[in-house]
Amino acid sequence: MGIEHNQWRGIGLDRQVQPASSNPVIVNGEMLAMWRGENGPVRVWEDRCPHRGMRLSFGFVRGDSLRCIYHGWAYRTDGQCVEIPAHPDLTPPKTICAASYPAETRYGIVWTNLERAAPSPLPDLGPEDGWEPVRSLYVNGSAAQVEAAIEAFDFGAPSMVRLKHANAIALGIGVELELLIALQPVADNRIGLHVVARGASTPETRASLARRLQRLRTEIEMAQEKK
Amino acid sequence: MDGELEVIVRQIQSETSEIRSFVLEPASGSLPPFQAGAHIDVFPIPGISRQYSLVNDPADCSRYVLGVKREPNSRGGSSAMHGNLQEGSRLRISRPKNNFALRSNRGRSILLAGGIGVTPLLSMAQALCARDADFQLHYFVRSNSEMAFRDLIIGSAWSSCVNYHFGLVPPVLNDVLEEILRGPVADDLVYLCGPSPFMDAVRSVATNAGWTADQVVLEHFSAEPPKLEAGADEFVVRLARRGVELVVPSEKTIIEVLREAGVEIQTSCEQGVCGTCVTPVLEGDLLHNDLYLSDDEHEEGRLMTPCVSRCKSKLLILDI
Amino acid sequence: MVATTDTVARNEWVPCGWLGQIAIGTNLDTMIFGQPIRVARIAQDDYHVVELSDAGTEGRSLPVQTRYNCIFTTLGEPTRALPEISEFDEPDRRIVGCGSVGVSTCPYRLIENFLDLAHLCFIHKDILGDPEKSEVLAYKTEHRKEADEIWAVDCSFYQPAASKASTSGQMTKYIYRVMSPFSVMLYKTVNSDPSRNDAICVFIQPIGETQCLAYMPMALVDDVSTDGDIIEFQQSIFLQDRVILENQRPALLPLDPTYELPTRADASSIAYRRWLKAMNIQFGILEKQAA
Amino acid sequence: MTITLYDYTLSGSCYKVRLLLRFLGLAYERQQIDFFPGRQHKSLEFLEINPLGQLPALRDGTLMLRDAQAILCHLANTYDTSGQWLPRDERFGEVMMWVMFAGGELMNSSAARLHDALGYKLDIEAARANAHAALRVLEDHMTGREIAGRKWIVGDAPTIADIACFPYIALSGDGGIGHEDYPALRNWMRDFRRLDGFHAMPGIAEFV
Repeated sequence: MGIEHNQWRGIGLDRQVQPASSNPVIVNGEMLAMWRGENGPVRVWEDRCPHRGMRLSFGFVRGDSLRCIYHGWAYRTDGQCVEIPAHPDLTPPKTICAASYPAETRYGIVWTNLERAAPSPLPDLGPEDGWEPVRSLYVNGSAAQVEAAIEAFDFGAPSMVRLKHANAIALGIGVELELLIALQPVADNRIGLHVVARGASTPETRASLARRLQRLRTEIEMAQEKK
Repeated sequence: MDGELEVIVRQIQSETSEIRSFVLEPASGSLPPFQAGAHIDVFPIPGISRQYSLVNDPADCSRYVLGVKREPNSRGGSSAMHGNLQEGSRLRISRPKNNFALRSNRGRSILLAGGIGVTPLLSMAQALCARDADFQLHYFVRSNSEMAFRDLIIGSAWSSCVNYHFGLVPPVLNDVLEEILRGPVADDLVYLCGPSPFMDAVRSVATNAGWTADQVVLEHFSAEPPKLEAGADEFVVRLARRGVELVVPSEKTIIEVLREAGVEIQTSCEQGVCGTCVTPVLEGDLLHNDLYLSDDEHEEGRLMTPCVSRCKSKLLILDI
Repeated sequence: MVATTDTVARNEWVPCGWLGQIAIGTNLDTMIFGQPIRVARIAQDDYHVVELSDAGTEGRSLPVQTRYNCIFTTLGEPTRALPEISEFDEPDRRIVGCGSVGVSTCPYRLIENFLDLAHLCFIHKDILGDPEKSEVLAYKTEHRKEADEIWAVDCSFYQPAASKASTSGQMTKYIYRVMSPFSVMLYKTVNSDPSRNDAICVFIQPIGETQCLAYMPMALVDDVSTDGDIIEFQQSIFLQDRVILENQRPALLPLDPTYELPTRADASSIAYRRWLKAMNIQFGILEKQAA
Repeated sequence: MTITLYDYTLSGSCYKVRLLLRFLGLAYERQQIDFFPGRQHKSLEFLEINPLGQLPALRDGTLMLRDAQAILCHLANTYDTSGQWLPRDERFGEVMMWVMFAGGELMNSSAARLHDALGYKLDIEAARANAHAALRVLEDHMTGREIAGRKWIVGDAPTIADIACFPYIALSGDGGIGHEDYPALRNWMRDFRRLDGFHAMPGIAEFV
C-alpha cells in the first residue's frame, strides 16, 4: 500500500476511549495499542511489550501506568518500564521502554502518525471546538471507493465537500450541520471511518447520522459484491 | 611515597574554558631531562596520581609544562588540579616516563592530535623540527576558542607545519582523515593521541588506507593503578585497545563508568542474564554475578558481563 | 505450505496424534513441519505413518513410536531418542492425556511459556499464583551436555491451589527439563508425598512455523481426583495461556537478546534460546527467515 | 430443590449459565462432563439427559433443560425476584431477540474456536466471516446505545441478553476473530467484566 508514511490518521473517537483502557488498532498493517490512564490523554504505542512481545492492547491500566497482561510489567506514560513484579526491588534499566508513536487529540478524534521521529504537523481541519462524536465504523473498500461514496451520499440534506485532505473529509450538510470524517487505512481493502459532527447537538440527530453511516457502509460493500 | 620529586607551581594559565596549563619548576636543583612524548605522574592529592604529558621543548629542562583538561569522571585528579592548586603551591611528581617516544624514521611523520591529546604532540613537533624532519601536525579541536597553547604553536618555528580542523564530527571527520592518511609509504609514521572515539576513527581510517599496525603509534598512559582505599570494592578497569583507565567505585557498575567516559557498550537486560554485554577479559581476578556464563566459562575467566560482574583484584584489563 | 528443509528440525521425534484419537481401521491426515502426512491405525497398537504428496497420494513411510500417550514420528534420522521419563513406568501412577490443542504461534513460544514462572500469578491467578506474591526467587539453569538437555532446578513459587488435589496454598518446588526443541516437562512436588514428583509434559507437533498442536501427557500421584477433573484442570491452564501465546508479536522466535529484553526470572528462556542458537535450528526462528 | 449443571469448564455456553447462577447467588451441584477428548456429551448416558448431545444441560428438581439460552430464561424467570435479568415489560421482546441472536448467529464464533483450538473440521473462513457479521450487528446496536448514554444491550441494567452475548464475543479471539473493529463492544465487555459477581473463564483475562 503506497500510502505515504508521514501522515496523521484518525484511529478512534476520543470520548469512546474509556479511562483506564487499552485498545487494539491497526494502521497500514501496523499493530498499535491506543490506551488512556485513569485520567489524561490517549497515548498510542507499538502493540508489543519489549519483554516478550505480548500485545500491550491486551494490557490493563492502574493509575497512569499500563501493565502488560503476561508478566504485569508496568510502563509509565513516557514508555519507561517502572516495575517488574517478578523482581519487586529491582529498578528496571532504562533500556526497557515501550515504543510510542506521536498522538494528538483534536476535533474529538484521536490521531496518530507512523513517522515517529519527525512527524509533520497535524493539518488544520477547521475550528477545534463544538465537535460531538457520532461513531466509528469499518468498511471493506478502497480509500477511493469510500471517498467517492461519501461525496455522493445523501445525508438527508444537500451536502457539499468543505475540505478534502489526505485522510479526512469535511462536509457541510444543509444549513448548520457539519461532518468531519477521518479515514484510517487498516489493510488493502479495509478502511476505518471516525465521524464527528458540529451543529448536531441532540443525541437523536447523532443517532440518525450513525444509522445513515451504517447505510453508507452497506452501499459501499454492496457495490463491491456486484463487481 | 607519592612521587620522587617536589616542584613548585610557578604559573597557572587557562588555555581554554576547560584546559589549564601549569608551569612547574624545581623546588631545588634541576629537573631530570625528558624525551618528546614523555609524561609524568602528578600527585595533586595524597594517594591519587594522574598522568600528564610534558608539553614544552625537551631541550628546555628548566621547567615542565603540563596541559590539564577538567574531566567529568575524574576521581578528584583533574578537578584537584583545577581546584586547589595555586601559583606557589608545592607539588609532588614522578620522574618523566615515556611510552610515546619518537622513532627515528626517514619518512614523513603525521601527528594527529584530538583535543587535549595535543599535549605530547607539541613537544614531539618541537623535537622533529629541531632535527629538520618532514612532519605535519593536525590539530582537531571542537572550536577555535577551545584551541590550547595557541601562543606556543603560533610562536613556534614549526607553526607552518600545523593544520587546524575545527568541529569535525563523523562522517566529515572520516573524509578529512582519509585525505590526510592517503597513500602511506613504508617509512611514514602516524603519532596519535586523543579521546577514544577520535582514536578509534583514526585507526580504522588508517587500516583501510593501508597503514600497518606498527606504523600507528598510540599514547598509552600505563602508570600503575592509582591507590585505592583498602577494603573498598573499588578497582581500576583498563581498556587495552583504547589505552583508557578508569576507576570503578563500589557504588557504580563497570557499564556506568564506561558510559560516563563516553565508551558505549551495547546492553539489554543489564542484570547479567542475557549475554549482550559479554566482554573478553585479559587480566583480573573476576567476581562473576551473572546467570549467563556457564560455570566453566566463569572458571576460565576469559569472559565477563560488565553490567553486573566485578573484579576482586585491583586491576581489570578488558580487551576492548 | 512447503515442507521445511531444516535438517536440525526434521531430525527430531515429534507427536502426530494421541492414543485413542484414531479408530482402528481409519486414518488421520495431518502435517508436520509443513509436510502433509497420514497416520493410519492398522490394529490396537499398530500405527503406520506415510508422507502425502500435494495431490494426496501416499509417499514414503516414516518411522513410528507410541509412548507417553502419543504417536511419534520423524521426517529425518533422529540423533536424539525419545526421552526416558521413569515416572510413566511406576505402577501406582495415573497416566492421563488431554488430547491436543491447536495454537497459532511457533513451538518455541509454547516451551518458553511452560518454563515461565513470572506469569503464573497473572495468567493463572488464584490457581497457580497469587499476584500479591509475584516475586520469582533465583533458580539455576544448566545445559546437561551428555543428554543435551536444558534443566532449571531449585525453582519455587507460591501457589494458592497447586493441583486438583491440593486444598490450601503452599510454596511449590519445580524442576524443569527441556528434552528437545519441541518438548519440555516439569517435575512438581506431590503434596501428599514430597519425596515424589508429578511429571507433567508438553510434546509439540509443529504443523507450520507459526501453527502447532500441543499434547500434555501426565504421570501423577493422585488417587483423589477423577480423570475428568485432572484433564479439565490441565486444559483450563492451557486455554488461559493460549490467548497469550497467540498474541505475542512476532509469532516467530527472536534469538537476539536485545530484541526482547529479558530479566533474571527469564534465565531458563535465555538458556533455551542460547541452546537453539547453538544447534543452529532454522524452523520458526525470526532471524533465520529467508533474508 | 437442588440444581445440577452438566458442565464443561471451557464451554462458552456452559459459562453463560455459570455466570447467571453466580449473579443470582444460586448454589448448584456441578456434574463435570469430559467434552474433550472424551466426547462424554455423545455418550449413551448423556444422550438420555440431552438427546441433542450438547452442553450445558440443567436439572432443576424434576425439570430437565438443555440449551443455554433456555436455561438462562428459566433461571431468571424462576429465581430472579428483582426482575432485572428478564424484565417483563416492554423490554422483554428486545431481551429475547438478543438472547436468540446469542444462540444463533453468534455461535459462528464458537464454531471458529472449536476449529482452531480443538481441531473440529468445518469451513473456518465462513465461520469467521459470519462471526464478524454478527459482531458488527451488535456493534452497530451498542454504538446507538452509547449515543443514547446507555451501557447495556436493553434497558438500564444488565439482562440475560448481555450474559448470553458476552462469552462468544469475549472468546472470539480463540477462533481468530479480533476486536479491532468493535470499539463499542470493547467498552461493553469491559463494563460487563467490572460487574459485581463477574468471574472469568480460560480465554478471558483475569485483569481488566
